[in-house]
Amino acid sequence: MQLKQLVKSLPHEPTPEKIRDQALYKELGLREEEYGHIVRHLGRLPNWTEVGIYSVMWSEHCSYKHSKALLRKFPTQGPRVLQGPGEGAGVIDIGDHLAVVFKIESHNHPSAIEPFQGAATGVGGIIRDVFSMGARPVALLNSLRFGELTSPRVRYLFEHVVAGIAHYGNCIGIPTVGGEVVFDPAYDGNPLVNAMCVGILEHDKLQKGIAKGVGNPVIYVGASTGRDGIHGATFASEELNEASEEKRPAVQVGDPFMEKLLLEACMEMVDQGLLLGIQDMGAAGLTCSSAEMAAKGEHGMELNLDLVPQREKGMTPYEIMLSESQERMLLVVEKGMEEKVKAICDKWGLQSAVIGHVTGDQRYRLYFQGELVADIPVKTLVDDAPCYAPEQKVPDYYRENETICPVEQVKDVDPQEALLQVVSSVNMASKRWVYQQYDHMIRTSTAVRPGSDAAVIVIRGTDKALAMSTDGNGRYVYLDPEQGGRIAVAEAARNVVCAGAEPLGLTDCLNFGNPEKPEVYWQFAQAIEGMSAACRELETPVVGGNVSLYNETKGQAIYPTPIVGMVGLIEKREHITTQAFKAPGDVILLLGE
Amino acid sequence: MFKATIFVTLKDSVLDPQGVAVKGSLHSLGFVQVQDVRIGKRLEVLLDSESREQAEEQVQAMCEKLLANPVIENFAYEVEEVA
Amino acid sequence: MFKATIFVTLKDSVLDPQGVAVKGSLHSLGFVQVQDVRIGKRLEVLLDSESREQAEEQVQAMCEKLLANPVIENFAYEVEEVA
Amino acid sequence: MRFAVTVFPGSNCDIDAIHAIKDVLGESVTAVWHKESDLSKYDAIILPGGFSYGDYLRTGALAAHSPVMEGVREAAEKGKLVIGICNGFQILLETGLLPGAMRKNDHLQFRCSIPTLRVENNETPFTLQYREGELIQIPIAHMEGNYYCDEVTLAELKRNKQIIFRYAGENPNGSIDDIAGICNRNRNVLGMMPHPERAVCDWMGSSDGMKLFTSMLQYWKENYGAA
Ligand SMILES: Nc1ncnc2c1ncn2[C@@H]1O[C@H](COP(=O)(O)OP(=O)(O)O)[C@@H](O)[C@H]1O
Repeated sequence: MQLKQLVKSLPHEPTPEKIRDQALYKELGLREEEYGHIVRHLGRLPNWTEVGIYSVMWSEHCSYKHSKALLRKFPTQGPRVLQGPGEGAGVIDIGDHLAVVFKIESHNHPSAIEPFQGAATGVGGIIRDVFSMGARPVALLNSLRFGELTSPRVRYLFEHVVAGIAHYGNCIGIPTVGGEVVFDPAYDGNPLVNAMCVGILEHDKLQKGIAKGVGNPVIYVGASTGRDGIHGATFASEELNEASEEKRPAVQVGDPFMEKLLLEACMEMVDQGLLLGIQDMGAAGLTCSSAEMAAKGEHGMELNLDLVPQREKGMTPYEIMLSESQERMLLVVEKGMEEKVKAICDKWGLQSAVIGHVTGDQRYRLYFQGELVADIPVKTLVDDAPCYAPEQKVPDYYRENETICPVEQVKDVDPQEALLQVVSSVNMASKRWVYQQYDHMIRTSTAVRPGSDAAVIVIRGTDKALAMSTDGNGRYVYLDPEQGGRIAVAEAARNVVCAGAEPLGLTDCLNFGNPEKPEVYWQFAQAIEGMSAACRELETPVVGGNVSLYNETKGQAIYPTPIVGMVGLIEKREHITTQAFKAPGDVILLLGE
Repeated sequence: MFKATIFVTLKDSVLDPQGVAVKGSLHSLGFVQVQDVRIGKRLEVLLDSESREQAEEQVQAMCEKLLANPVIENFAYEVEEVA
Repeated sequence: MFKATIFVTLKDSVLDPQGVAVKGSLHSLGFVQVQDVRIGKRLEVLLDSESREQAEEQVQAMCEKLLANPVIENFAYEVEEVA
Repeated sequence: MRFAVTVFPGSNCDIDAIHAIKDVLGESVTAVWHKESDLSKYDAIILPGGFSYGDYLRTGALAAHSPVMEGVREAAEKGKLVIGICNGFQILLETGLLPGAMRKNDHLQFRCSIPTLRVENNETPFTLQYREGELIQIPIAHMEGNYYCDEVTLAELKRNKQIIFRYAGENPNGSIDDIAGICNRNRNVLGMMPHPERAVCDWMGSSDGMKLFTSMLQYWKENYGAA
């Protein structure tokens, strides 16, 4: 290497040569050719911190390397779209200088390991995504998949996931107004926990995750950094196996009380117009937020890691950068505004620290104990992430199913018996056991509570209301990914329409198996085709979403399960409709074929 | 009859939001000498086991299966014979 | 530095709903020998006090003021010097 | 009538209480931060629901030591109206302004629903517009609403008619004697687990909570003249 190592390696960490020679980058989930790219980008061998940073930035979770190309197929534009995919959450205009902000995200792997905290921190993360846009979160929804309730492990997961969702949402004071739960053996070893948050934004308060203005301070706000969740982002991109048990300490603990303080403090900063950029430190923590903000702003960033509030002693740069401690935000403000930010944080009892500043040279530099420990061209972390288009193959089961005629098989079934079986199945039964654990009335704006087709939230100060629903049917998608994808979008739209709303747009969470398997990738591609077609037909753009791949246990993939979170607008409260029959003598009409 | 006293504590590396909040309150009550607070559980289980060995075995199993969450918690116990 | 280990337990006269529920779960897991479960707290407080006496006084005061609710709880503690 | 709503870190039903007083009742209301201790400007104080200090240690315990509770104590002594809702009730118990203590729900789950309550005593500033024995629907949402007191205290509560609301149907939390709300001996401090501020418009599911606030207003007008 020509360039002498200006960048320090720490004594107890593997040297750059050792990382190369022993291919240690593979432990962090990087492939050999990806490592090669890194060496080329840097013009030298990366040290341990740098490999760690690249490994999380180029993980599926942060870079969407297996899905980016396909996701471009979604229609994302529309006359009302103020912000499409790419920021913390999508934004759609609803008139009166207001907009609705929403996003859905998965926390499947953490919930499989520690269901209560995994689900709770999933809720916490999606809430941060929404308020980091400058919006006030007003509702939560979720979509859950578990194996069969006859298994004690499944019951444990189910009970603790629901309790974890309840704990976080109830404590922070955002109503959980809807969702769905499905039990099927396909999810036995791999439950799905998708959480959605909806917020309301005044147009001029819209925030972005961006760093600009050379010399502007970068401010850290919220909980201290501990060793929790290190490797979470790469972990979410791997199959669950016996070895995941080993990584158990990586699971992070949520503190909804801290997040409530963070939420209120950020809302005050937004109201006072203090922020230039704001981003949640979620998956891949400080690394992902700071690098993305710098890349988006076409600027560089210098951080002094000694200034990062730390909960544990002796943390290394690698650990500080990759920690997934919850309830933290990264801010960029105009120079001179530091005191105002601090005053708000002090009021709410939050810690805050200026940990660095924006630079003009598009490099990402980290200092630790006075030494330079990373120096990376910032764009290579974000824009140059690898992009794969894996092979696709039509699965055998799909071919076989084409020759079966299911109608024949059900011909002899007694309809009365079938009806009884259907209504008494766990999947059809009332989900009150679940939603009575969620505070669905707090904020006193819930006009339609769980139990109807879609939930409805009224918007104070207007006559308007929002309807929202999460839907998906993995079995349909498994049987026919393209049709199943259409059905998911259509079902969500129907639910929203049945509440009296016009569908505005949707957010999606694509839960699939290992994309490197051609059959899985075919399902993935087909489902996206189907969803896109339905979105175009219904004029409901996709304004944000999340991809969760590698949902497999011992090589067995879940049903391909795209979940759709749809939001619709009700112009007048008198248009709100509910599912229940209202009075004897009313006429029942059947619409459609 | 045997009485087991079981202590379930958060692993050191795991965040204890409750402890942090209680520390804050103790400070504002004037107990500024408090450096750290960690909060765990203390369970008392009364067992009708045949022998101390059996009781200990059962307590170990209960802790592993239900009483402690091995992902984030450690446990310890003492067993004594009672009337 | 002193470390206080504080135990906060429900008074005997107060029914412990958590204990009852845990007992039920233990039974259904097959631990039928379990006669009774009571759940309390174990707090570890690290104090930068001048002396053991001072530390003990402070811990006593904390328990009375905040850490235990005298309507339903009792408390006990041990203080030891640590490095 | 001048209302104050206390705000602790972690309070989250404060905006709902403010909304009910300002937009539905049409009275003046101020949010008071937990660090203020002078509440002399107000006629009635609402301690709202939520998770003050995350409900850590014991629900309401950490908030009970806030400076604002000095002001609440003073107001209560002066005969002003104090109402603690849900977490507010728990805080009143922890400060000793009301007797007893709160435990986790007997089923150990958070419970959000709209139970039926029976108004047990309508001779209080908070209930004078209800009929005695009236059945009303007021939402609950809590993890720890399992009210407890010893037998002596319970006998006293009964003797003094301090039990104001009981759950009329299923008891959703295991509280002793189906208690949903109690007041102090002077009848000017009320604590209740159900949320009257969530039942002030029909579209919310019930408007039965409204009479609690209009009762307060009527009481204040009758006893202290102008509103
Ligand atoms: N996980 C959940 N969280 C919140 N509400 C839920 C959940 N699961 C189901 N519900 C609520 O229960 C009701 C019925 O759900 P579901 O059986 O999935 O209905 P549908 O088939 O009409 O979508 C809906 O109102 C839904 O919002």
